Amino acid sequence: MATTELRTEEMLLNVGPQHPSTHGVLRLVVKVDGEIIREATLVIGYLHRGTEKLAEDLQYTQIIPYTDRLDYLAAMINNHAIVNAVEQAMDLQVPERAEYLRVIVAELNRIASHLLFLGAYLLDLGAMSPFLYAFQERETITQMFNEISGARLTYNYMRVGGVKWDAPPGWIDKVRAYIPHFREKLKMYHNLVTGNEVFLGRVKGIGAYSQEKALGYGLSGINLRSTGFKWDIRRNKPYSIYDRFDFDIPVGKNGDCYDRYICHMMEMEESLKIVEKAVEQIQDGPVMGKAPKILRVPAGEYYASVEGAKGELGIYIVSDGKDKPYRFKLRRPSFINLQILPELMEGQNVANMIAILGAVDIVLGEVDA
Amino acid sequence: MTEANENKQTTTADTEAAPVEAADKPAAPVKTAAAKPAAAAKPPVEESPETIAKRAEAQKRLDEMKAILEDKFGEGALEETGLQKFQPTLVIKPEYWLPVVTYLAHDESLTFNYPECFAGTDYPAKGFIEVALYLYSMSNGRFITVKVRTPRDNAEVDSLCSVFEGANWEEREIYDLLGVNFKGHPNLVRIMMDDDYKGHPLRKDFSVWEQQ
Amino acid sequence: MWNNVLHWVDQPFTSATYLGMLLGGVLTLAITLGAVTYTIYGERKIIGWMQGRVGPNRVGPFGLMQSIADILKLLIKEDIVPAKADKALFMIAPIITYVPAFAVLAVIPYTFHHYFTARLNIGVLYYIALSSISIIGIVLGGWASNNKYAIIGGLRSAAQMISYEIPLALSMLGVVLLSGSLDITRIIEVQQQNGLWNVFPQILGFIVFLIAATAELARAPFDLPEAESELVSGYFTEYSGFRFAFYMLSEYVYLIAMAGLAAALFLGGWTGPFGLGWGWFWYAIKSFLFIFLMFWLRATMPRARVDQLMGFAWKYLIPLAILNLLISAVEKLYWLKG
Amino acid sequence: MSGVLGLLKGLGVTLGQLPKKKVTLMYPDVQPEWPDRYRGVHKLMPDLCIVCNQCARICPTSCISLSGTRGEDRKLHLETFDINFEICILCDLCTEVCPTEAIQMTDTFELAEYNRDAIYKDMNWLTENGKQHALRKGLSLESTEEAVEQNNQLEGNA
Repeated sequence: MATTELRTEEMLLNVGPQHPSTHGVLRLVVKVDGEIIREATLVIGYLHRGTEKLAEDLQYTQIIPYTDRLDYLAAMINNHAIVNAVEQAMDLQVPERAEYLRVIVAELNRIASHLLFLGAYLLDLGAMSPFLYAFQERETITQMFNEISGARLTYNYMRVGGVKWDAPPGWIDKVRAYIPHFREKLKMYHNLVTGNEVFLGRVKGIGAYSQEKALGYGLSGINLRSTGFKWDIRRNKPYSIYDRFDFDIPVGKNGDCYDRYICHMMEMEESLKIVEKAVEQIQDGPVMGKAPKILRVPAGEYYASVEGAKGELGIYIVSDGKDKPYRFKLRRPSFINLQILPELMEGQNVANMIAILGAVDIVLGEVDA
Repeated sequence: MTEANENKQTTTADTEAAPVEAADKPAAPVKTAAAKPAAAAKPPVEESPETIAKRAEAQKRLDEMKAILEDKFGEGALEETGLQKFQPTLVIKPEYWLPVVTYLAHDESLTFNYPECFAGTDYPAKGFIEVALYLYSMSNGRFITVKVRTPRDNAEVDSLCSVFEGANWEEREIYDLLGVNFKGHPNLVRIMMDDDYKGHPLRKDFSVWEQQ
Repeated sequence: MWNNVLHWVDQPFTSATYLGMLLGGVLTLAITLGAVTYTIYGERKIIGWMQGRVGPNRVGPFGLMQSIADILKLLIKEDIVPAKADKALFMIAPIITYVPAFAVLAVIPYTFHHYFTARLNIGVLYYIALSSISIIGIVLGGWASNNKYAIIGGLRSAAQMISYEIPLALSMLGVVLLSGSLDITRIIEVQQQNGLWNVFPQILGFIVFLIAATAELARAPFDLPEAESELVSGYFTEYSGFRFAFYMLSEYVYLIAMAGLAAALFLGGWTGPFGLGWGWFWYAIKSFLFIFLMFWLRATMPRARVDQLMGFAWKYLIPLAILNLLISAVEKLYWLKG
Repeated sequence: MSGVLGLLKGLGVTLGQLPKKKVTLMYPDVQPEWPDRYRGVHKLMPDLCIVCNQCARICPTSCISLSGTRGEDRKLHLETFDINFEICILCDLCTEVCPTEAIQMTDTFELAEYNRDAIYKDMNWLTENGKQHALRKGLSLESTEEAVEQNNQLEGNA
């Protein structure tokens, strides 16, 4: 008997751009040895629309609808990012009520985005129901946004200097009533998912990375916080009126998929707290401040960021004093967070690949811009 | 807003290249620098004391950083310094780009270990492409912008992949959209556009019609 | 004459019994297909309800014709065979999977009288032996498709089903030991005589059986072979039309057969409470409970990972099943002497 | 043991949902109810348009094209007005800048057509869409001024 080793062959598996769980049009080329991944390469750009180039030919107001289409799951926060950047550059004052409305919609949108993460992630892991439960709640938020902004996904709600519309009558009460309702639902999600042994087995200790690694990769948002690093733009570089609210920044410990999951869940609670405070404090008043009709950012370079649903969403504007930006660069958190994937996937099996990819929580609209 | 930008302004205006040697000059008094561009747009706005204090603080930081870097790398390392709004900005000479950023990231008293934003901008009027890197120091909570300039034809900058892993895709994006070659990059291929795409879309002289 | 047709199993081979066999086969197939159709419908409805949806509701009243429409659609679809596939194997694989799935139904005693089913004195063995043939069809289908997802799915299911057959068989052994027979009808009769369903003395065995059966049927949380978020559709990624329908059918036929087996081995088969008649009715109820459990699990559970799954079978289930066998032996000695 | 408890809790959640009220909207039979601000397909009131071209200029995707002629009263009158819904993103900027509110959004959202040309909508279609919208919302069609007023009230920004 020859005692030669069993000859195995590596196989090149092309996952995506059309694949059930690549969250859009991400393409992964993985070299697998059986089920173990030896090397993973990411191919992106299938959804590249050249937003940065387009923005160079657009006035600042016209860019706002384009930002809706970056992270289309949290378009309010994208709106907030650009209006915040332009306002900071132009030193514009925003009326109180507008600030409160912005914070309310942004935090509700964060909840909606995290809900989608919860649903989609569990769907990736093979559980169907959380997806539909999450969408039921997301639908309520979407409906509220529909009432205030007239759209369900691409809100185009904020304007430089304020917001487009005041809240319709009764809207604030609806938000107020939603908070206790959603707290109940969060408990339900915890019952359904967090205690599930099969789920824990899939996510605990999977895809862990260290704090140094996360910083070196420039990760932000929950991907950075899951390693235990307390870094939240709302707290560390306060913008809008976030310094008026008292909220915790949930952090993880090990930087694994479980920590990322639990941070999402806890952040929903914190966002709820902010919304609760905001609907308490909101006063009547104008929603649009004094802003010139044609916005001209003074010449110079500006960078301002907000805490997006996926991480630090930054806007870098180079202006030459005209009504259109000279250069408009978006620091897209999904794009930067995605980079760490190949490293995490090495040596994992195919099932973990999906678990890791889902936990990083990316939106391809934002990755490809 | 400050001198660096002011210089850009003037150079854009008279299109003549030759970036002014800002590093040699002391930073201009804060107040006048701030007032000038504002005056161009609309009547000067009354600045609040906080803004002035904040700007003075930023200027102090900038001078500090400048001193540290000049001390370490000599006077020639910096091309220009200035404030953008409240952000200390240092333009570094291409040959010092990699060592300066490595030093900023790894030096124990500085530890600018978090790359926040990586952006490239094309300035055809001034004849260079600028790569800006926003750095944050997690240990002492400071922000800084470092920049490097490279001529438009045959644009080349040292890659920062050895310092920040996260620079990899950002540099690929800048290469793809602006055509800057990053020396020492492990995998410098297009990231957004097709592999056989010609031209670099974010360059100001790019035209879609030339594609066909 | 009719006696011969209905009770063909116990009669000598004549034209009447032959007719009975033929009729029985066709009728069982028709009933099974009907049951599968409405199992699929039921699954979609129940899971839909659990998720706040209404489920199928377009075709026919309450969407009752939905599954029939789906099957019709599958049957009239173009039969696509990938160019690089191994054609012969690709075509034959679904049949290899389906035939044993249907054949195992022969020993499931829906009623005491065994209309159209066989009273086999090695029924349990027959079930286990035949059901393992299906794995060959699945692996072949995965391999012959010449698709990477399909081959991973095929190999996963081979590993999974072979692993879980052991605890499944071991958990049945406890029941066999208690009743002293491999004949499924006899097993039910013993339960009837004792007035005690096997689920009580065999509670550990029942749990092992449930878990192993879920894995054997490749249903959530053990639906790895077709894990759609990883492997698109696993071994039948490349299948379409009626070949796909064959795979689907065998999956659901197995579900029904396994439900019947669970009802027979652990839940007293056709015996109703208080000695009530209507054996087939109680049998249907018990089978439905098992099927409902599968749907319920599917609505709740995420999917396990492949290495966890294998580890679970070998590290926990098999030792547990062996422990159960030991307990059964003790019970047989001191408690249930019948 | 806690693991089993966790599983049972999860099973309890799904079972608890079984009898709850379903949330599915039976779409083609039951139409969704859109709020008054809903940004659907535009409607146009040609009498109000002063051909100032502001909508065409603000449009981020340049999907609006219009032309007008100077009438006897020395005012511009609308002659053609087209919106290319292939590229329109329904962002509502055009209605925001319109000084006379000649163009507004309705709650029409079904735009599916069999060819691309068909979703290039002209003035007549947009006006007709406005009439349909008014019928659905119970708005008066008597005068255009009244219609504008009513629309403003609906949107809560009167």
